[in-house]
Amino acid sequence: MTELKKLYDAIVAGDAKTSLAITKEALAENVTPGELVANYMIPAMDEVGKRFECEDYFVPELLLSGRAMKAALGILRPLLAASGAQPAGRVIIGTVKGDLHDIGKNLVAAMLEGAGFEVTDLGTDVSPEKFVEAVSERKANIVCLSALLTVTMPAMRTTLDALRSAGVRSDVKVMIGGAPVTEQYAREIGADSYSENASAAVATARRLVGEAAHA
Amino acid sequence: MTELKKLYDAIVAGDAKTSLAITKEALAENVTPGELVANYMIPAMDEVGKRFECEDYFVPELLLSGRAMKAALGILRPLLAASGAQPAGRVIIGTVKGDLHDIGKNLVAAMLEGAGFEVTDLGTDVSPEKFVEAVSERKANIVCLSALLTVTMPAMRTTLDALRSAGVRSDVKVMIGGAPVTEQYAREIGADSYSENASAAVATARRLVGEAAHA
Amino acid sequence: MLETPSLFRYDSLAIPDVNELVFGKAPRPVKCGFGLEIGAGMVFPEVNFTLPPIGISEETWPEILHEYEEMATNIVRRAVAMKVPGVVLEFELLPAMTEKPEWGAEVTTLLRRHLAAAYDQHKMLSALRVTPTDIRDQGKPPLLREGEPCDRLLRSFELTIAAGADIISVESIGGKEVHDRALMMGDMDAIVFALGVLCPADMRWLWKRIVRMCAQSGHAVPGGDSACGFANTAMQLAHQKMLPEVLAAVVRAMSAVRSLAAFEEGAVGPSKDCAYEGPVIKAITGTPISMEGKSAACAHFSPIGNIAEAMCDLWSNESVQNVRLLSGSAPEAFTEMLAYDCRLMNVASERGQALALRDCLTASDEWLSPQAAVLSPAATIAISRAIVAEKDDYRRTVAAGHTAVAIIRDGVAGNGLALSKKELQWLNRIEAALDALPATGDELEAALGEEYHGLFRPASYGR
Amino acid sequence: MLETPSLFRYDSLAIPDVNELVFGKAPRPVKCGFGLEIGAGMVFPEVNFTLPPIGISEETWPEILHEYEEMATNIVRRAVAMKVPGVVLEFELLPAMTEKPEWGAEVTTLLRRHLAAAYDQHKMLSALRVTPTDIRDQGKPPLLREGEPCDRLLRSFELTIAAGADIISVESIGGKEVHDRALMMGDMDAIVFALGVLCPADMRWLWKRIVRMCAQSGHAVPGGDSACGFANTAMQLAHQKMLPEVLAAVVRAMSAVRSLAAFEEGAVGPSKDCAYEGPVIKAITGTPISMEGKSAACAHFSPIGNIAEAMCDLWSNESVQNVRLLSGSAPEAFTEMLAYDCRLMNVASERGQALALRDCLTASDEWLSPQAAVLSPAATIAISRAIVAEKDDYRRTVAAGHTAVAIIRDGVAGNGLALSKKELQWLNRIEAALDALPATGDELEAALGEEYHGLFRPASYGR
Ligand code: B12
Ligand code: B12
Ligand code: SF4
Ligand code: SF4
Ligand SMILES: [Zn+2]
Ligand SMILES: [Zn+2]
Ligand SMILES: [Zn+2]
Repeated sequence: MTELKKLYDAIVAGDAKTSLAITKEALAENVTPGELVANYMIPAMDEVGKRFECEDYFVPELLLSGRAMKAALGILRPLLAASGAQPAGRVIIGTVKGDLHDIGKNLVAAMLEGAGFEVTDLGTDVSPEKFVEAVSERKANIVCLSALLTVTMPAMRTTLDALRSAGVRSDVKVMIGGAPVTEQYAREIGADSYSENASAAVATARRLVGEAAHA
Repeated sequence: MTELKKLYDAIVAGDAKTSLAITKEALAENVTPGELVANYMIPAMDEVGKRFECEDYFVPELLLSGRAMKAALGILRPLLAASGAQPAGRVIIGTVKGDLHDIGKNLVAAMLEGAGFEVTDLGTDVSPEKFVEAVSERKANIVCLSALLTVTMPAMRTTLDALRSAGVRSDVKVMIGGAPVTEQYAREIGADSYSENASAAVATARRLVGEAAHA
Repeated sequence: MLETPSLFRYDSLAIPDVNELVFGKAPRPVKCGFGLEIGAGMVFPEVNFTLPPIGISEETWPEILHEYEEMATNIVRRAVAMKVPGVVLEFELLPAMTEKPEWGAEVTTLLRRHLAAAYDQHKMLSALRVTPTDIRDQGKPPLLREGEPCDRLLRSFELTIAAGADIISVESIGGKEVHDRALMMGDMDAIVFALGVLCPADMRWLWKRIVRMCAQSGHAVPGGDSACGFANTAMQLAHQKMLPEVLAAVVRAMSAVRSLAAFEEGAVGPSKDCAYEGPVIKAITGTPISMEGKSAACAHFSPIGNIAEAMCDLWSNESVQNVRLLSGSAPEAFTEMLAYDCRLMNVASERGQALALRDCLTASDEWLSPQAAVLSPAATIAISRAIVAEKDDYRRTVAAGHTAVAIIRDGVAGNGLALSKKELQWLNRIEAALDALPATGDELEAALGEEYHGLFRPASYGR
Repeated sequence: MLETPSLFRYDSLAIPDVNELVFGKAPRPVKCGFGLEIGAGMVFPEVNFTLPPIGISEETWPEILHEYEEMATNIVRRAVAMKVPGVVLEFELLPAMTEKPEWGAEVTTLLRRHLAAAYDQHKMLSALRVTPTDIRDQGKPPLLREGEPCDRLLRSFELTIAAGADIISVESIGGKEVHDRALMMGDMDAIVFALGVLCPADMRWLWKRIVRMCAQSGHAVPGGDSACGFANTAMQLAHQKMLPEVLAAVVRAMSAVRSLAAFEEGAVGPSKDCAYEGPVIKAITGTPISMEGKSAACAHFSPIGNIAEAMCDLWSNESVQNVRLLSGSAPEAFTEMLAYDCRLMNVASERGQALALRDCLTASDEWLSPQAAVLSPAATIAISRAIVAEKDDYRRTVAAGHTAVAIIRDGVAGNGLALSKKELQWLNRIEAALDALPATGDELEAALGEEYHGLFRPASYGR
């Protein structure tokens, strides 16, 4: 047991080596992957998220923890998949057509991964067609659109239109964000939600997956 | 003939007494009311408008000219009506419900009168119903709505709705204005036009009457 | 109901020395709100904010509260981040919120809650100014001392004070029904009658009541009134080239008399931001004043952006809608801008450079517009002296007008103030009209053009 | 294509005396546009403006031109009304306008037409700065010296110069592909590699070309580049509490080296508004600089609102969308605000108070944030000296970083600069990383974490 608490600590401290080592040891001792994820890794990332919220951690610490988590997940994922466990949700994320800003989008992606989502990052300057394609390919639950330029915000609408024309709009929840984007704009173009920042995006993503499950 | 040029001068100078006196003399000399209006009074007010545009006149000069014009018109109007002449158009104007600003609206009204429109000013804080009523009563061609508060701008929309419900919307052109109002807002709520200031309002009113005539 | 005229009248200046007339410092500082002391050496931002386009109704009310929540959150966050030594928030009620005084009170409670939290969590000193809308101008002619609108206005003061307003202001409109017409006609007689006779009568009546309500509350202070509907209307009209600038400048100076009346009835400041007559109030009464200038370019343009800052104790942005800019919300952005301006003034004071900065602020606008010329510290002292030398409001108003004309003439003669031919003609016309005025307000009333008599009810002014 | 390294390197300061480092005055003023001379004693507003939310396409293009017409009309009208002694308009192309260089040129022509008319009708002195978007960062890793985006960027310079641009700038992005990742990981090694090795290599390549194009035109001047994508990104991230402020401060100081490269290749200023490394450029090269601070709160918040003004020659609002405020359009409102700030500075200069005002501006921010601390005139001189004492860009960058750390430590020790425990830990960590750096950029490259090597193409940097 003390061993496993160290997994939690390693992730919080952003120590990928230790997190990987302990995960291996634990598996060798027959601890189930599910237990590791549910009882140590997710709580660790929640703690990291909390420290970030309280301004005790900056992004570098956050990303290092994400890496420590990912390192461990790397060996757990195949086992989890074999046992039929599901990720928290499947997310497609990208910065819309014409826009190359990606720092914010990358943070959102990292936080979602930290929270156990399976994230496919399409990068920047992503055309509506590419989003449509990825949704079908990845069987995504959520599509996240980022835009930092007011002149590329309209591409969010175009992307929603493309999802509609392709007949996949009802398969996914759409969340949008980026500095110029507002709650009201989300409503206006018929997106399912808006989040102001990366931590809020995680909470919202969880809610959206829940809603989709009950829909 | 020299006499009549003095009518023009009196109006430009804002001298109501002289303008009235010369009008009376001219009528006694059998000059037709139509000639007085078309050849001296309207050109005089156009000159006043021009001086105002060039910042050579301020509002007080403008209003005094308007008074001089009105004084003359006072005796001409019954004669014109008897001869079947029409005003440039019939305008209903008012500040919308909830809004008490009226300086701008008053100016627009004054300029429209100066340009030969028959103006009914409903005042401030005018409910949609009152506008509807006045349109029917006065057989107006144009309704002018003024709003200075962003929180009363929505009352412009409500007023348009009321005109529609009452079935009189297609009988009139609607022009809106006031500091927070924009061209785009006019389009959004389905008004026929927007003008930035009082002189522009006159030009627009003339255009709207023309359009209505050809519609 | 006729009232006994109030007895107290200033007959000297609280700040007779032009070099004592400077931002941040007032002989009679005001303590209010959460530990704030205004006029005691520092200048604080006064942040103003308002709704974006939205109708006000039962239906939209929840959304409106949400807007105010958002604005308060953003403003307070920025003020804390900027480490301001103190801040005032002004809540100017919209007409519908005075029509239904409970609404105004609800928003007051909401805003006060944010300031209380910031005080608890960050020790941020602050105060909340609440300004009900003077809705008495609904009738034609308006009924000022009785009737439904008057009752609601008074009730709005009561309820917002009870809800936690720290400073009470109003932009009262008594006299405006005459002044509006007079201004548009450029009719000096009627302008003086409105500003010198009608306005002070209504001010004294109204402020007696506001002062009493504040005193009874034990916490609210009566801040002061603004000649906004008079002098700022003139300024806006001059800005739009509808009226001569010299007329706006003279109206500004004369309007100080009516605003002073509030202080003679017991107002203690901080005066209202848009009351550019503030410096005169400060010189005469020694109370701290709020001003707005370049920082209020979001609300209106003006030729007095820097000079307005020279003597302020609060520095305001007048009003900005809750719209989104690239950085964040506009109220938050203006909070930051005001905070930087205040930082500069406060550091200048600390370093003994306050007068130097005041004089640069003044000199940078002073002779570029007649409206700026009447706002300098020197002009302020001159106008203030002219006012206190007279005993009644009418004569004070005429004296202020004469002084303004003289200041403008000096500017043209010796300081490079450039006036167009048109403006100079108007200056002559204004002066001639002032010269020709009778000795008393009653005589002026009798001589007034017929068109004005129908505009106001004598009883509304106790006449 | 490898290039011969340019030979010219500054090894001393054009302004060695801190008391000569003040707003409005630069040893090498720049003449450009319609009779404007920048840095010759006066500060002018540099007005920035951009589109409200609207897609850019063939379809919307007429509407977009209409927006620019409207913005130009309003800005020029306000500048004339404010009687500014001169003004610069900056047109920052949006990416689509660089992708299609003809679009950028069309807007350039439009804006230039407005300035020409204002010069003819009102004798208003002015210049037009045009800033194409560096669109070379589309590939992963980006291709900087060839390929379609690079060609279009160069063509955009060409066409906008031909269309009448008076000043050319760009916010170039070479090195950013590494710096972005490094910044987010707080990895000093990779940050220094990006800023000290990659960035200057791209800068020198690009600016050689810009300088040549300007020279050929006979009228355009090469203004300068901005480390916006580096230092301002760090500032924004620190603002959002995502990165420590001390890191942003150190990155700021180090970023001056890459921006200086443009001037060693022939740029003459005025430097770009969002380049807060401007003061260092001014101290070293003597060219006039554009700065933005509180006046840019419409575009981004910052802890350097006043101190940024202390040494500026142009004073900018960074960027504001064409949205409606209560007074009028936002670009018009910000024109007025900038004009008032400039009036104050210019009057202070006239009255011999420039240094006093500069010092108040400085003192008001200096010790409230580490990011402000590295921006004071004294810090500027210290960082500048450290830079010119070194011979190559890598060592200059490290030296600037060390100096920034030292300035911050002094601030904490002796000037009341308050840093949280977390920030102090980061300061130690940054210093340790700087101390541990190898002697040359090549060694650093070799030692770099594997993750960074895949991010950039050595050939893009002539490596
Ligand atoms: C860094 C930056 C750049 C860098 C980009 C580096 C990169 N790899 O991304 C560079 C220098 C390259 C750049 C270029 C340009 N930029 Co830029 N840039 C910025 C800057 C300074 C910071 C943006 C940033 O990274 N912020 C930090 C991150 C963490 O915040 P964020 O992006 O807002 O993301 C957070 C939230 O918004 C949210 N979020 C973001 N995405 C999503 C998505 C979802 C689904 C959700 C739920 C949430 C969410 O969560 C994030 C974390 O909390 C901003 C200024 C600003 N105030 O934002 C300007 C800014 C965005 N840029 C601007 C401009 C104009 C440009 C250029 C056009 C400049 C030019 N003329 O050349 C080019 C355009 C390039 C292009 N084709 O896109 C303007 C945009 C104006 C506008 N709104 O239209 C801004 C606002 C600057 C300004 N004030 O004028 N820029
Ligand atoms: C004068 C004034 C007042 C006076 C009104 C006097 C009167 N009889 O009208 C008083 C002091 C009473 C007043 C009160 C209030 N006001 Co007020 N007021 C102003 C001020 C300073 C000038 C308005 C004005 O008369 N301008 C001069 C005229 C000539 O211009 P204009 O009205 O824009 O009209 C021109 C054009 O717009 C156009 N036009 C106008 N109407 C129409 C109609 C048509 C059909 C057309 C085609 C054209 C057109 O032509 C006109 C001539 O060119 C403005 C500031 C400003 N910048 O506008 C604030 C302003 C309008 N008021 C404001 C506010 C908030 C108020 C109050 C709510 C304040 C309060 N909290 O108590 C109250 C509301 C009262 C009410 N119920 O309506 C805000 C509005 C904010 C907003 N957009 O929501 C403003 C913008 C001030 C500010 N910056 O905050 N106000
Ligand atoms: S100056 Fe502007 S806002 Fe202030 S009160 Fe007057 S109109 Fe109302
Ligand atoms: S500071 Fe802001 S605007 Fe200026 S260039 Fe950077 S992001 Fe672009
Ligand atoms: Zn006011
Ligand atoms: Zn106000
Ligand atoms: Zn920029």
